[in-house]
Amino acid sequence: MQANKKVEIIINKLESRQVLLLLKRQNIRGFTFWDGVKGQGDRGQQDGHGLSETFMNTYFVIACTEEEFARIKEKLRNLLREVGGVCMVSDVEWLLH
Amino acid sequence: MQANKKVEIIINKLESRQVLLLLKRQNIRGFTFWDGVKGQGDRGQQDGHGLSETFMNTYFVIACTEEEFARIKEKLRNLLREVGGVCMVSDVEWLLH
Amino acid sequence: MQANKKVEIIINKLESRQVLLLLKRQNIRGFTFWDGVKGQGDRGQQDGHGLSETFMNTYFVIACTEEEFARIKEKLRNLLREVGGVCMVSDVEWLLH
Amino acid sequence: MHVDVLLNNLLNPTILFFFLGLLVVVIQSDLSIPQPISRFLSYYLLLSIGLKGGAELAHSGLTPAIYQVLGIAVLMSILVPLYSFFILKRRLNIFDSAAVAATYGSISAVTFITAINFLHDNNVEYGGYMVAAMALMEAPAIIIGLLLVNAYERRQPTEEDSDSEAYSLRAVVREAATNGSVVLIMGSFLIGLVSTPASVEALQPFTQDIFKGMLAFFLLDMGILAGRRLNAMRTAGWFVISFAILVPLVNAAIIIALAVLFQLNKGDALLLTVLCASASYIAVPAAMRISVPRANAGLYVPMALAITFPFNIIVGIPLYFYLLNLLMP
Amino acid sequence: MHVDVLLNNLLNPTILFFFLGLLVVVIQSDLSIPQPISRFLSYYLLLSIGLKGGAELAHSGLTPAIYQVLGIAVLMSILVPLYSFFILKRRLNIFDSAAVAATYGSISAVTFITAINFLHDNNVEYGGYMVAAMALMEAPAIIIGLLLVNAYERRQPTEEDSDSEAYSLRAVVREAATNGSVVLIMGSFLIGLVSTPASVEALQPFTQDIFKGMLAFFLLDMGILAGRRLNAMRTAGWFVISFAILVPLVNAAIIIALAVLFQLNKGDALLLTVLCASASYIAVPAAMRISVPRANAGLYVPMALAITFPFNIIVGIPLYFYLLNLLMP
Amino acid sequence: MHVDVLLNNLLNPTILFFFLGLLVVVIQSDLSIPQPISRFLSYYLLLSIGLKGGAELAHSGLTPAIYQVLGIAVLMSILVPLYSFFILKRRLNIFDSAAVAATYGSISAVTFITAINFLHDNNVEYGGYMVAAMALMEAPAIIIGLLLVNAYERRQPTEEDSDSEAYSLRAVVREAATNGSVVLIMGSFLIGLVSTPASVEALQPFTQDIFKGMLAFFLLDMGILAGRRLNAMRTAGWFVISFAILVPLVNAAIIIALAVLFQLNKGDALLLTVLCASASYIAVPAAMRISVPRANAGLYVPMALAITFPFNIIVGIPLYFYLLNLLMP
Ligand SMILES: Nc1ncnc2c1ncn2[C@@H]1O[C@H](COP(=O)(O)O)[C@@H](O)[C@H]1O
Ligand SMILES: Nc1ncnc2c1ncn2[C@@H]1O[C@H](COP(=O)(O)O)[C@@H](O)[C@H]1O
Ligand SMILES: Nc1ncnc2c1ncn2[C@@H]1O[C@H](COP(=O)(O)O)[C@@H](O)[C@H]1O
Ligand code: NA
Ligand code: NA
Ligand code: NA
Repeated sequence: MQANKKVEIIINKLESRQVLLLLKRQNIRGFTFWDGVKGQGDRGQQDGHGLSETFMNTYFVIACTEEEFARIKEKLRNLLREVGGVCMVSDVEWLLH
Repeated sequence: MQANKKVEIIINKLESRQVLLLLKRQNIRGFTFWDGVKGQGDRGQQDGHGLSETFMNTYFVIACTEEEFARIKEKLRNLLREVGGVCMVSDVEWLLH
Repeated sequence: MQANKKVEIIINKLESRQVLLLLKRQNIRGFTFWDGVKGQGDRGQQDGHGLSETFMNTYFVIACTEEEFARIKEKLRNLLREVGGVCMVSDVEWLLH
Repeated sequence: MHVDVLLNNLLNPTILFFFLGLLVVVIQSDLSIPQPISRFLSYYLLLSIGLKGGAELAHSGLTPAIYQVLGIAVLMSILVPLYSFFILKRRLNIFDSAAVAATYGSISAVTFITAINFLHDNNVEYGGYMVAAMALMEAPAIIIGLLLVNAYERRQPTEEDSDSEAYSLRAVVREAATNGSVVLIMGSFLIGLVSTPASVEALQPFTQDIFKGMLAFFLLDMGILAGRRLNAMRTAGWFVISFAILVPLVNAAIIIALAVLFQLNKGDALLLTVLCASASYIAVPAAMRISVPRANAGLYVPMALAITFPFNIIVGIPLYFYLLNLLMP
Repeated sequence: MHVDVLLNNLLNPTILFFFLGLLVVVIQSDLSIPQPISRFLSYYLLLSIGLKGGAELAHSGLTPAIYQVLGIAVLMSILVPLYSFFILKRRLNIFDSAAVAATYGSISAVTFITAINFLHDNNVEYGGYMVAAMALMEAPAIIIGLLLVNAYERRQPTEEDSDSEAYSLRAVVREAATNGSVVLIMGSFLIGLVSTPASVEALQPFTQDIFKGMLAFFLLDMGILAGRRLNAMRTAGWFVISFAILVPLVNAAIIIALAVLFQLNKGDALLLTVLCASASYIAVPAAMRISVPRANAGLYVPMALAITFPFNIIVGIPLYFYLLNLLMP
Repeated sequence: MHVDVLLNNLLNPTILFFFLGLLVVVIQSDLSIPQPISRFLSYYLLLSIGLKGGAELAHSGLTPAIYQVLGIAVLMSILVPLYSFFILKRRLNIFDSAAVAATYGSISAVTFITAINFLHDNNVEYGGYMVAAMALMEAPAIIIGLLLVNAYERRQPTEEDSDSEAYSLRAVVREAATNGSVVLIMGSFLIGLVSTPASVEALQPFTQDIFKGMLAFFLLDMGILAGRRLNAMRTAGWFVISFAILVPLVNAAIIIALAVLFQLNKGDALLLTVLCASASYIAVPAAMRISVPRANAGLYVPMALAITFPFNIIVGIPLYFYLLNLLMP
């Protein structure tokens, strides 16, 4: 088992492309995400309804090293500041295999 | 970064309305959830199949302050006691933006 | 509230059957999972597209005791070693009800 | 003729696709209809049947005979859960008894639609108002079920109830009356009733021509669902299994007797029989999970979906039809 | 005749299903069309309309009159957001003003398709190139909206922008031009244009025969969506609500005047009117969320979807048609 | 005539929608068919083709010629993966070689269905039993692939294997035989075989009339999928790319030779050619992920889906048909 950071990002689905871009540019090669996420925050309700993806969120889970997180931290903060969303960070242990 | 509680609730989809109501009444304004969640627990298997939403779960993630959690804790416990489901609480750091 | 382990497994959807089997054999009776999960890892991109379930992941969340986790740990490691995927372990508190 | 009707039913692709669905589960194939598609197909069927029923009623108009049929329908949906409850209570707890009783008092729209398809295949007419009968039979049993629980298990209302909608009669009636299936079929029925005949006809390529195919596809899905729930029945005792076959037969017998007595139209009689013999696995579970959460959905849903539903569409419908033909010249 | 046209429209099942959708929300029914089905239905409609338009244009060929219609279309999609912006700026902030302006300058494909269905019901011809007019009107307003924001709110580009596509005109034009609806309807249009007539005809049971039914089903879904967004309008002031009804009326009036002036074909005139009077709730929100994230999607989407869309399909289309009939003998 | 057949194929909306799908990816449009809809469309096509094949076989009956065709089919699905493996092994590792070999030995139902549609457009008859040929060709290659891995890479069974189904021949055969596509097309085939002709005919508005439209819609989706997988091929060397085009051509040539030799019916010959020339991207990946997890799905799926599939439906089908016409008078 190896200590790691777990980064969770919840952001509007339309902006998920930008998160993926950011991860790619910062060379973060392991991540997970899923769509169809609803919720409520400062920018109102995201109820998942509608023909466009305006009212839907995407959930990202990224397990990474402390150093990797440091690399994306500020970029992420800037993105969230501009388009909304939240980011939570916690400690996990990674089952080595 | 700011220390926060992360509350995760897994509950039958049909009862998700009641969780939302509870959050609203307790004035918790930030939360995330998604449907189509399957699982197994004391009330048997929820396999996501069927024409009604009887065998489906909803997953809630709520980042909140210690104080906010204290506000919903007992209400939540009562709800879960009645209709089933689980609630996990952990510590996260919130990336301020 | 009771201290517990939270085990998160991300694995190809086609192998989710094997995780369920493992949990059953080890008598882990409470777990949650959902499909339609995308991501990237050592085995390339899982973009969720296609007519088969080849490029999709499943996300498992299992709250269990330290002892239960010890029971599945090695089996899980072997499975992940063979078919890929990741497993993260963290501490949570369980809201008793 | 008996065997003929049954065999003909069995060699109908619609029913065969149901068997294919069961087979899918038996051989553990990974074939599975995505949930949004199940929903789409079921909504399509409800919309089409509702619209057709409404348009036909607009054409035929209201007659005293219609009130008779509707009266029998509502009466049965009140009586069936009552007598079922007292049978069930001998073996099951109060919560499960009430939920199963509501399940068998209420109806299955898919069984109803399959029966309409059966009538169509056999060129038998039926009244458009039967759709209204179906809708009227959905809710009463749910309410009876809840009243029974309240009567037998008086609970102390606590402070926390303010956050919970459970156990409130108002909530349950609302749940039953606003259930998606009911709203869709009744809404379509009313639309069929008020729309100009030409405009309803313009929808026929969608609502009628492809209907049988959509139903066949949907029954494939129902077969898979029933097969999956059947696994849950393995541990159930003989009591619930015989209940799931005998009570529908008894209900059918009652309606057939009433149909002969009141000289109902043969098509209407079959549909009414099927409604009473069918058990709900959509509206009732949704209502019960909320109103009687302590009842075991792993019991009443499989009973309705994995035993009574297949029994009705495979054996029941042709059998009831055979009996009606025998008794109503 | 006025009331007749309106009433006829109201007694059309297609429109009635829209009302049923609204009702579903009012009574808080759990009926809800799964998102993949909404997408399927909308893609089906776009594909069918596009294909038909292309095939018809292949048949009729290009004429000078066509350029005239297309010219008016593009011109209006530039002017409408401009004048709307200056009205809106009096009450809303720059971001919201630009987004709402883009919303009303752009078009709603579903309204357009409903109008085509209306023409079909009334046996009025229209040109296949109107599909191209529709596609051409989608993007300009989005670009204007972005230019307005940039003009009024000059932002300092910062180092972090390298990771963000926001505010870049190129990104927005790309977003607008590659929007799924536009690509699908224009792609199908081109396919209809180049395919052999026989091969397009072979698709008709799918693209035409079941069209009305699919539209009815889709409008049920649109009713539910509109109803849900309507809740968001409760807190909106009278300003935005009147804007959402008056601006479409003004735009319609302008087009009707131009139609009379240029002696447009009546079917084309109605479609052009509807396009200008309609507001976008698919392409524009997708583009605005990315290009003007500070604009409030909870404002401009409900305006377009919950007020202007119902207004147009219920009252607008028959009203514009009535006026065109009055003014164009 | 050569160019004519090819061009005609290219101007068919069905194929054009495939190109539109590719374009969607090239221009990075957000158009994307939700996964449940893809599944629905593919299941619909399998069900329709299966049912039709079964009904036609019921009509024509079994003849010795049929056994001949089925024999050739099975034989090829054993030989192709064998010889492919030894070609592939020169450049790829054992796991990838076996997986790619299985991919090309097995078949693509969508290519098959597109070929049926092509025959229909060209008024050429074919035998209903070809559906059975297709189903029979799905599994053998998968088994051969697994046997090859086991032969070349004997692994030590370890204690932990009790939890894993991997590498077990039984598991793989089961996986191959219970694959959803196979079960659905074979199930529908059998239903078509045993159902009364009238009852199958009653499903035709669904299974046949809208077939071409549903196929066109589905090929749009396939175009998007192929386009997305094509990106993964960018880094692949010339070896795999030429393999993905040349091996289908070789397989096609063999079948065309056999068809001339055995005097097969022209329609059957084309379908058999297409089956051998096609590569699996549904059943094989599902089986390989489980049985040979160390093979790279990012290699064999794009080869089949992004190169061989487009090649076959755009160039292959008309080319094989041209050759068959040339050689079989
Ligand atoms: N306190 C919170 N806990 C969990 N999720 C949140 C919280 N705040 C916001 N979110 C999620 O983040 C999305 C975007 O947040 P916002 O930009 O604040 O509207 C919301 O739609 C929620 O899904
Ligand atoms: N130990 C656990 N770990 C993760 N999820 C659980 C656990 N126990 C129950 N669940 C989830 O909570 C749902 C409801 O639980 P229950 O009411 O106990 O049946 C189940 O269907 C599971 O999805
Ligand atoms: N560092 C990571 N953080 C989050 N998810 C990951 C990470 N690495 C892998 N995954 C997920 O696990 C799946 C399988 O991983 P792999 O077997 O390494 O390709 C990927 O498709 C991702 O969804
Ligand atoms: Na009943
Ligand atoms: Na407009
Ligand atoms: Na092949």
